[in-house]
Amino acid sequence: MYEIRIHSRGGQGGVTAARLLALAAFRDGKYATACPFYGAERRGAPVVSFVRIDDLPIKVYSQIRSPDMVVVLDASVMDTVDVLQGLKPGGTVVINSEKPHEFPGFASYNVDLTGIALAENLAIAGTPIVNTPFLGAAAKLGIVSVDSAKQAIREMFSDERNVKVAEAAYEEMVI
Amino acid sequence: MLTIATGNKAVAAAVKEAKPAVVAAYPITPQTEIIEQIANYVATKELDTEYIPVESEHSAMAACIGAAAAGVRTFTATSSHGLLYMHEMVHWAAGARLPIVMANVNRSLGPGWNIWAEHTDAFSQRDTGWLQVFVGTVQEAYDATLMAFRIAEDERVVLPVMVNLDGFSLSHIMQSLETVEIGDFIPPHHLTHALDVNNPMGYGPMTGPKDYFRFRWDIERSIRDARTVIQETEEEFARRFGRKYGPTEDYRCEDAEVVVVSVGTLGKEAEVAVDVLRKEGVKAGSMRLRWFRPFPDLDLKGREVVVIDRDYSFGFGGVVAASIRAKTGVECYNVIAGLGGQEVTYDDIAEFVRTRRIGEEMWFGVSE
Amino acid sequence: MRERLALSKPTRGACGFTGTWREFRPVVDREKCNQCGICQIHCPDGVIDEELNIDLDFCKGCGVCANVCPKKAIAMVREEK
Amino acid sequence: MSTISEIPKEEYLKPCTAACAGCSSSLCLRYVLKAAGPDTVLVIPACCTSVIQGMYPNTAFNVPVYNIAFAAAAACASGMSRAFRSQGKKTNVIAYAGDGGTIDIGIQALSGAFERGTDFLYICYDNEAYGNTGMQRSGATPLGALTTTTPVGKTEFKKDLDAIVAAHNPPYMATASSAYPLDLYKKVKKALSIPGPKFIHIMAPCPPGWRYDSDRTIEIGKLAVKTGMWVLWEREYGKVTVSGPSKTAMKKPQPIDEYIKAQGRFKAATPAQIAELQQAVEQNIERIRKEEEGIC
Repeated sequence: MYEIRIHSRGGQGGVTAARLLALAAFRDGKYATACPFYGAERRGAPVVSFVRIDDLPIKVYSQIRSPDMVVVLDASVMDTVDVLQGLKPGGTVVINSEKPHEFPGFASYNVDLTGIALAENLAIAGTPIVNTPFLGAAAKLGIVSVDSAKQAIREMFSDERNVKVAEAAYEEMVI
Repeated sequence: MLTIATGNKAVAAAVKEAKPAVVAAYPITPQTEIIEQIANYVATKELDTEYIPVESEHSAMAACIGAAAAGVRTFTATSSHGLLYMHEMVHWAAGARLPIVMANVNRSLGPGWNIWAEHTDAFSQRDTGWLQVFVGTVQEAYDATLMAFRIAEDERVVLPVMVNLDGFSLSHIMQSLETVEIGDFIPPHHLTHALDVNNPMGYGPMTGPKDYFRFRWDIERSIRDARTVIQETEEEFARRFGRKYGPTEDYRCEDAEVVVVSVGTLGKEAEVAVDVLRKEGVKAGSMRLRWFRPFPDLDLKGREVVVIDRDYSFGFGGVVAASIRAKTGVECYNVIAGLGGQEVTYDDIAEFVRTRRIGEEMWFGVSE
Repeated sequence: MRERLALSKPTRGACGFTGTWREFRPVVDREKCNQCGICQIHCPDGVIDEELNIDLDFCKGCGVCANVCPKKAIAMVREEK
Repeated sequence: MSTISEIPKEEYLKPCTAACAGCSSSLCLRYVLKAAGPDTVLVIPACCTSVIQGMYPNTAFNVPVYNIAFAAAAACASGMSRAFRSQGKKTNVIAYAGDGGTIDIGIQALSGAFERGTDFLYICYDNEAYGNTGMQRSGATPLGALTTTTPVGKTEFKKDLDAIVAAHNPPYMATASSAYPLDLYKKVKKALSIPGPKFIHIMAPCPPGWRYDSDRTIEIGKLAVKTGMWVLWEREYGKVTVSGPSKTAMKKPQPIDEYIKAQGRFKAATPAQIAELQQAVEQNIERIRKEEEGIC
């Protein structure tokens, strides 16, 4: 079972990122669950959501304690949240950032999802959409296939720019 | 069709398939997504229903009662305080013998405010005359909602059915969902005592003790008959759609020496705990209680039983444990866990089994 | 078929012969009565018919008819019990 | 005003209800049902009418009656109306509730049903207390009145239900009185000819509760109108019209003393309270006059 924890801020679409990723994995023919940790979140507050992907049905409902991958959709949450908590040794960190971040013992990747969204003028109520471009990054890392990533985005959003930003993130992220 | 959906969306999708003529509901976290989705179906004309956005849960159930009395299929959804606010009408719906279907997204009760999963809300309605089923997966939320309409409306039952799913841990999780075309699985709605202006009668008037008693007995008789109807419905569902359900979901119970009994999503997590324990050589099994009313016959004789209650009856004990003791005479280790959305992992459940003390009660994370 | 719910049927005398409640009986003086029908309109229980006959099986003896009669043609006479 | 000849002869209350002798509510129901006809369902919350229909297995009411919990009449009627309309039925849905079930415990459901534009008629028969349970104070009980829970007389004014309902701007609302059954008949007829939520507030004197002899039920009701304690009017699509009996009364209302003295429930009312009631009557008349003239 591959377990992913997504850190974001309320209103940034972290929950939707989890749902998109689960849907894409599901379209790859795998079992997947996406599970937001809901509190009384408000816009701007740090939030987490979870994705589990497996070849067998998933019976675990509790929160992910030791993820294989951590996704940080807003680098500023790292100021207050230990995003590496429980991350498996050798695990993966993906950060929405223009610059690389070093985490000894972990594989770290960065991609400017915000910049990609802004280039397409893709924003809701002034907040750049980073979850659909994130799916491109997830595809680049082989978590889901490119085709399923695009299909998942199209199932949830009608605006084709969402696919375009995912493609852009796929191209931009260096692995 | 195979898709991925939250528990809430699955319930709404089942409602769309069952086509109630009236849906009256009031939003409450974490149920809101169900009625938002139904409102969307109505707006996009995917569902032809009279959607009544009422001003309270008391009115939601009252409106369903009025509509059901007029002879149509009705649905509502609620949670927690909403369920408690409609409590009077929950009794009334069963007493009036109206086959209303309601989804209840299980959530704790304030104060303090807490929006996460707990079963005390539903168990506090156990004496209302409603049938109550608890589900463990998104798929089951969908399937149970479909079956609820058929069971409720069966002439041998004619009682309302409450489909319970855990707040957030099931209502908001995304899992795979296979939707079906029900065809004639749910027969056309027909209520023999629907309002008829050509045959005027007084519905539920003042009734003396002798007759009142007789009508109460008829509720009990019907809810006993419901066992047969549930079984037939679940068998027919399996024949048509390939998914089999029963009064409990048993996992590796055949040769189990210790059985974990639980309700809702904890029951799925318990299956993982059983796998862990089996690897350690413990002959463990999991029994997830699906139907709570009518309460099923449980075969627990000669086994050690660990009951996890995500609820509590103050001054008494866990509701499920108390029910099992009363119905089976079997003692158990009663773990109170998961209240207010407390995290309970399969490792925790395995530990409950390893450290079991039959006859005792333990509040997980609170009492040692 | 089982009766699931208390369903009551419209019945004459559903609440018994309410005429027995009466302490005073309305007696119409046909000489004074001008057949205006005001008593019939205002009878709370509708026990006065078109011909202004009072159904004493059900008349509760409230006296409204006597009170509203513009001709004072109805007297309330004590029932002998 | 309607004339006697146009009132249907059909009676939908079989002899006899279990109402108290001289009960104005059963008189009102006679005319409500004459106006509504047989294609009607009554929705009845806990109130005197839950008892006066009779006990299972018999009922004196010859239309379907749906009994429902105290706070739930308007919501139940809401669901019922939508269900009937979805089946293509034009059946009149009439919630018939007392003042307690309307003004106090039922007001949330009433407000919701009116806000949603439910196609139904809500009738509040107002005997200014919880009559069914032996006269406890309600929000409709007037200042100075004795009830079993206001043993020295109520110290607050009656709640202005009509202003609350009017705030929902229903297409039709009216006040009526059991003392003017033909006026009531006409108003129910008109209400049922209009789609959407309609409201009729009937003053319904109660012999045991108001402590007067049962034969005076009509007389007391008329006194209320003649003194201006109760004003008969209609509000159709926002336009207020004072009804016939109140037109005369409003020109030169009788002092309220006669109305007050006729009832035992006011025997503890102080002269100051009676003066306050008189003042309130005058203000109310003035307000309705202005509303009718379109000034406010």
